[in-house]
Amino acid sequence: MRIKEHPIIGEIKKGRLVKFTFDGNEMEGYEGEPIAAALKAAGVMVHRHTSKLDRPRGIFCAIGRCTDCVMVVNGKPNTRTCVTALEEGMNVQTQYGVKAKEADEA
Amino acid sequence: MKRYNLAVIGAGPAGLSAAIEAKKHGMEKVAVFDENSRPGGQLFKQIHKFFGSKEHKAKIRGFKIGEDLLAEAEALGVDVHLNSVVAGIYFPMKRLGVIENECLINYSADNIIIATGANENFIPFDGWTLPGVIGAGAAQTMMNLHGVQPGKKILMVGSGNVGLVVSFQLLQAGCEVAAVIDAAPRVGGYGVHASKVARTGVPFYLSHTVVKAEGEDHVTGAVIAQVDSHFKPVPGTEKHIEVDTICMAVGLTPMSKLCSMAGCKMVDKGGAVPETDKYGATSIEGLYAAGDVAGIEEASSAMITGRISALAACRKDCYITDGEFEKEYDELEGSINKLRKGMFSHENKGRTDITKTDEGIDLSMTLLTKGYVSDREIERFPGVVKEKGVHPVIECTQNIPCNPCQDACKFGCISVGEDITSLPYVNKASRCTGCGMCVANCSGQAIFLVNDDFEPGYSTVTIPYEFIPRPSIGDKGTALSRGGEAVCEAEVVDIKVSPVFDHTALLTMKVPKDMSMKARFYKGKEAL
Amino acid sequence: MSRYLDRSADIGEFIPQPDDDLIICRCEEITKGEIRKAVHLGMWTMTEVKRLIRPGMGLCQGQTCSKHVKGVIAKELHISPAELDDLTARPPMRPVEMGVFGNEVESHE
Amino acid sequence: MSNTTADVIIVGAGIAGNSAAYYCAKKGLKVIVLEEEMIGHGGSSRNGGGARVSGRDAREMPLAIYATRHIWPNLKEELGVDPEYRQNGYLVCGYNEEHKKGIQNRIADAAKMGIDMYLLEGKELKDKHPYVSDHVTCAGWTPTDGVANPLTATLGFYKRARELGARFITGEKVEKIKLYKGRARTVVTQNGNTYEGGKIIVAAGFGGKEIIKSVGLFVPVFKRLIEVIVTEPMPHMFDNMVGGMSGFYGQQTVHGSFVFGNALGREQCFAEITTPVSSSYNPANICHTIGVDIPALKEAKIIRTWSGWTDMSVDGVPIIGNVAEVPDLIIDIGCTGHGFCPGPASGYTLAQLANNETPDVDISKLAYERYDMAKKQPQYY
Repeated sequence: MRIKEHPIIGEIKKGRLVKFTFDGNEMEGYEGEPIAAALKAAGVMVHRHTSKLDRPRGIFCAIGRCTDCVMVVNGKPNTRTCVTALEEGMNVQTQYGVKAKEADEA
Repeated sequence: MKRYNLAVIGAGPAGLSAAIEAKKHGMEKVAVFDENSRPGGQLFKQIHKFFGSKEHKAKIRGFKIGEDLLAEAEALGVDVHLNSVVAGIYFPMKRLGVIENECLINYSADNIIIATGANENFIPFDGWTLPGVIGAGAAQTMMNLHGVQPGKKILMVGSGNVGLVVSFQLLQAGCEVAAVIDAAPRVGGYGVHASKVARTGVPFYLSHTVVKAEGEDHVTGAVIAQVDSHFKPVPGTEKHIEVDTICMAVGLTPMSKLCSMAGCKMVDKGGAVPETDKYGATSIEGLYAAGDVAGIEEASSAMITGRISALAACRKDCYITDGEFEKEYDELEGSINKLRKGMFSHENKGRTDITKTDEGIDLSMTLLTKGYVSDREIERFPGVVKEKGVHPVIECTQNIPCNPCQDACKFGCISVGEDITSLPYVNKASRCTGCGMCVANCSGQAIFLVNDDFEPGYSTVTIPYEFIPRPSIGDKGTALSRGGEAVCEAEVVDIKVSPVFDHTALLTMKVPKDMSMKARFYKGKEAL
Repeated sequence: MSRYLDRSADIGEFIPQPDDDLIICRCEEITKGEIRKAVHLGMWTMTEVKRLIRPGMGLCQGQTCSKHVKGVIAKELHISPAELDDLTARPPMRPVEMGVFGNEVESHE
Repeated sequence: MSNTTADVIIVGAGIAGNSAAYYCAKKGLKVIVLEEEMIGHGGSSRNGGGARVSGRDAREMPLAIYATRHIWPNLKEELGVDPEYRQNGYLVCGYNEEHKKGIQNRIADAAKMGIDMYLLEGKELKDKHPYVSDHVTCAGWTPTDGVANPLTATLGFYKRARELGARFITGEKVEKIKLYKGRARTVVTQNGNTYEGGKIIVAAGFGGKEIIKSVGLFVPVFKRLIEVIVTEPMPHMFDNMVGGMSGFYGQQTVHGSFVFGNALGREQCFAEITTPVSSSYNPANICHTIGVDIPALKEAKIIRTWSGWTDMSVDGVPIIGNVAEVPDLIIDIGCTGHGFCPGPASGYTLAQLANNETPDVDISKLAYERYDMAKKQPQYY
């Protein structure tokens, strides 16, 4: 959930509200914020399923180090969503192993 | 190839301070590289007021310090490269391979200061890979930089300063903190940080560890258990806690990869750090390490070590004379030594046998095991006095390097003394005007104003309040004890907000007279 | 030169432990038990364990797990973690696209 | 025998040393392996993992052929460690007439040894290898070549040899060999220890040069830095090894990562550096070159670059075998950056020599004595 007003920081500066898709569903987020922040605000927890054990993963370090939060963004796998800025019209997909789910598997 | 007199890696407190210092001492071409889009390093997530004294920028909030440093660096003409990943450091060529603007750009430098800070530690446990298990740094990043709550209900693992500060920040962001746990038998961070969390009602479980994160797709709960003296969970002590997020604050490790990549001689200090002399010079000439990368401390000392390394580089390349260097170094050394004293100093790290303050007063054991000082224990500390009329009650019970309270009171009611780790004491409190500057300026939120002569049968207690919504005068709620238990009804009789208080509101509540030394937090009708 | 290690020295038998299934390396999903077994196969350095079964070889290059891997190996060898050398630090510090890395340009004054 | 005495002392725990230890142990010989660094520290673990026969000098082809026919295919079962050997072919890309000529020469060399290699061009090339760019106009294709994982292969031999009783000591730098009545017998280490063996095998990469010098032999080898990039795991693109006449070589591993190296030509100037460091040039160059030939790889993210030494011999092929001048000394040096694939066959052969057997593989052309100026073998210079 987004923090509307903060006792110390006050209003948190954000870019303009833009639309993007997550696994085909339209979502909204602020331009320039990390993709992970937009997803978190929308309640998305699972960013990917691992290659070997098919386990869910999400945000862990949030600063681009652990690489747990990677997803397929605009077709590119292993994109660190916690440090990749959201852009209008982005296609964000849950990553399964090193790929997004094919349309016929979905 | 572009060559800098000084290239600094990392635009955090150490890096920015280093660049500023180098510029001030005549280096012409100075650059700072940082992988983030926003400089300042961890400072921008630090929304609390800093400790130390005036020279350490005490009572100023971390992000403000970051903004000031950046403005100064830019005004001096430091070349700040943002979104620039130093991908590699190449010796003996003294070259940086930097990824910026979708290119690999090589820069060389006469001197390099590595100020890359630290990485968070984590502890593995059953289910620690589930979404919802995060680092404390991640929580800070999400809420303080991006304005998104990391979760609704959070278990904090770790009671060091990071765990305590982040717990409080979570509360400020409107999240619920279910508990703070630590495998150690004692709270690791400053007691004042613990107290401000405990008084809101957050329970502390020391000698406890998290044994399992529950949930299928994401965290739906946690199981904690008591540990024995070998930190092994004791069977049968498991406790289920309903949370959606488990936040780990279990220490930091220097992010020293670039140092070892460059070929510095490394030593193990709870993680590999480059071997340095007292100026931060590594085994490679012209290569320095400053801030947490050279050994974990905190932002205030990082700023000083950054400056020292820059000065050393300036001396090496003859921007300043040996004499000038010695003079400035002595001053900085004096300044950093003030921070490195007290029971939380490096040499005391991990000690569990300290039982008395430097003044010889028995430490509060309740504070160390539950996060707050008990009503009985608080009486023995020098800041706690009973006076006529309004007066400060300083619940600062450990030797931490901090003295803004001393400067805050224009009327000389509060003294810390030369040694900034000494406990503050109240003198001539009769001169207290109730202005509240001490309450607002105390970085530990440990000062309260008590007036036992408010009206017959009632006292007032003024507390620092950094939450929203702010209650209004006339609101009625509950007063909580230091341990976060409801003790009596309370009525808000004053709420003061002022730019000089810097976002700390002073909330004055009316409580029954016998509660004035018990009531330490106000809880409105709607929960926090 | 590396530290003298006689790989025939007796480190005892591999004894299964209840938390052997615990994931240590998150990127490559390597468990504590797998690391312990590798030590008993003769992998007595961080690098050998990494090369045989991959902890620290994933996307984050050991930034999250190194400390734990080291701890597990040290315990199995009955030595202090400080006696084990860290993995060699190599560029790049963060994953970088080949297209970007190959796009080398000269910096100018 | 004391615990510092063995039938065979092997200096160097790379792929040749480890496999030699394994084959010796299998023959029932008592073996001690001494290694300055850790297991597989040198070139054996630092290469592209190509298991190819094509494109080699005819003198070393027998070893490579023996390895790919008789050793690599069975290693997984034999060692109990998967060396990830896959015999899925090797594509070498070219984009001009000179490259095409080079490929045709390789095809001719291969044919002489009974190895099938073809020239691919135009539509056939694009159909079979759609990942190469239009820039690539011709390619050599050797279906029997393959790839393996240098890390697990090298460690696998160690693991198995150790299980069979070979004693490995790491952090034990051999400084010299001492003679006993004119025969190689003892090695002395920097730590001051001595080890005695009926045979001494020196398979220590460039480091072997100094050791061999201690008994008055000079091998004409120098060291060269190689650098390789490793990417994140990516969706499957190809199973075969891919190289370019422009100099790069590499594979997509079973884990999905791409591993690529390249020869840039300035590697030798780094020889004065004591520890191999990654340069700021080479990985960039590798990426650039590969981006031209395989454009889809531009999006693959590099997670690691690494570097290491290779021991180059002046005539480009290794020096392997007994040394006539110093009985009981067996050397394996100068593998010149392509010793990984034949490595196990070298080890197999070294073990046969150590056991006084006649080797199955013809290594006569790799002898140290070929550098004897009196012999004059101009075709090799």
